[in-house]
Amino acid sequence: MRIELRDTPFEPLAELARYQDGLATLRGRYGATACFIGTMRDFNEGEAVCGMYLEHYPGMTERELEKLVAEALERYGLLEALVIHRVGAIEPNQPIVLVAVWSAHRAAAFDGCRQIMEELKSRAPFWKRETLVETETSRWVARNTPG
Amino acid sequence: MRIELRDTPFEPLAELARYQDGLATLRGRYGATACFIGTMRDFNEGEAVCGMYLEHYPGMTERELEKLVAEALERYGLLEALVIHRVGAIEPNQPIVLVAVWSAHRAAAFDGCRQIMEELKSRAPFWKRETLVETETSRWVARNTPG
Amino acid sequence: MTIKIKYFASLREQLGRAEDEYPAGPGLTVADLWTRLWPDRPLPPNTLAAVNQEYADLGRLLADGDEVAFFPPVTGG
Amino acid sequence: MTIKIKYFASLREQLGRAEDEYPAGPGLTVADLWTRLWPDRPLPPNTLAAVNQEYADLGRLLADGDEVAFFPPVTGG
Repeated sequence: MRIELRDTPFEPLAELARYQDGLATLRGRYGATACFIGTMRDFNEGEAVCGMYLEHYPGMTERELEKLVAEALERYGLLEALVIHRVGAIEPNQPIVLVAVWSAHRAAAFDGCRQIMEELKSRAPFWKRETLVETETSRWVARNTPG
Repeated sequence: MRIELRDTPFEPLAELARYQDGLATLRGRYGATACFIGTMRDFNEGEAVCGMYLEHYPGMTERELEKLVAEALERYGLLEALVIHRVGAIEPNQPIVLVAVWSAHRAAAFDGCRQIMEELKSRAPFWKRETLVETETSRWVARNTPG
Repeated sequence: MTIKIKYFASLREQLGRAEDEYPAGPGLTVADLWTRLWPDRPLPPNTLAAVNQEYADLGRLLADGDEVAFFPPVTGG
Repeated sequence: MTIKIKYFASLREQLGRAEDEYPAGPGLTVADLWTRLWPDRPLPPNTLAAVNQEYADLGRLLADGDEVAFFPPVTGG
């Protein structure tokens, strides 16, 4: 498994392709790949948003991600997992997070990918501060909505 | 939405990237992309498999896919969907199906992507015939397992 | 003035043919059509039917020009 | 012989500081630590705590060298 934090924009599909190319020993063993990409929208809670800053807790964020991905691998018997998450300044339409998992069968892939996203949303120490278009002020996002 | 059948190998991540590049009017509106890629394994029901042939019902297969994707778009309020499915001769480790959906929020994306796959598995007229390594004979896959 | 019939996958192989034609007639259902075509062969369990490329019950009444298909459970994806 | 404290996000801004230090002592819990550092400020509701980069209860006993963090609900992904 690989967990990465990035402080500059990344291309989820290119990352995914590159990572999968490296999974030579799994060729022919995985029948299912599920992935999720979270992208910054230009609106939130009814207001236009023009920018975001993602704060994190260096050290703990990586540890928590590693734990929650390992839990999903174990629970669903996944073969592999990749998580990339942005930190720092983000603009609308830029990717925030990529989660991808590989497994023999589809149910495990769907369940595992979703569990990683839900656990990431509820446990991984990231905090979003978004800048509103109208007032040019920024506000902390209060909490994640349940999935 | 786009539904495609392909009789030659395709690259799901490149297709996905290309399709998403064309979604200019959705930029900033989607916060969630969920995708699933089904890949041919080199084993099934405990036996080594070296090849597969995917038969379909030209006309009905496309119609059924269009219906089931439209149902998911409607039910979950998805913004867009892309489905590509192979037909013809397939080798282990080659992609069989790509499903990708775009939505504002993650729950709809996860649910919609999964519903499309489950409906496709249970309704879309495709039939797999796989060739076994040991006996060099081929057999029809009897039925899809529930997801 | 005919109905066109298609068979797919393992059913096509068991029957040894991919297509048939049969004269349309009043009151003919999908089940009737099978029995007329294959009087010595009960419809295999789990066989699915479609009329004009949409899933149909075996009791569905057929009309001139309909395309009927019989096939085993689907295994795509 | 100290405990290192970190604050994040909106809590960091409300407090006007990102880090603190406090002398370790016997029987000191995470909740005690907050009260000693901020006697006039009750811990904001929903505040989360971590000790040595793992989530911890407020009743968790602290030891010399521990790193304690206080932060609001997380909003990543």
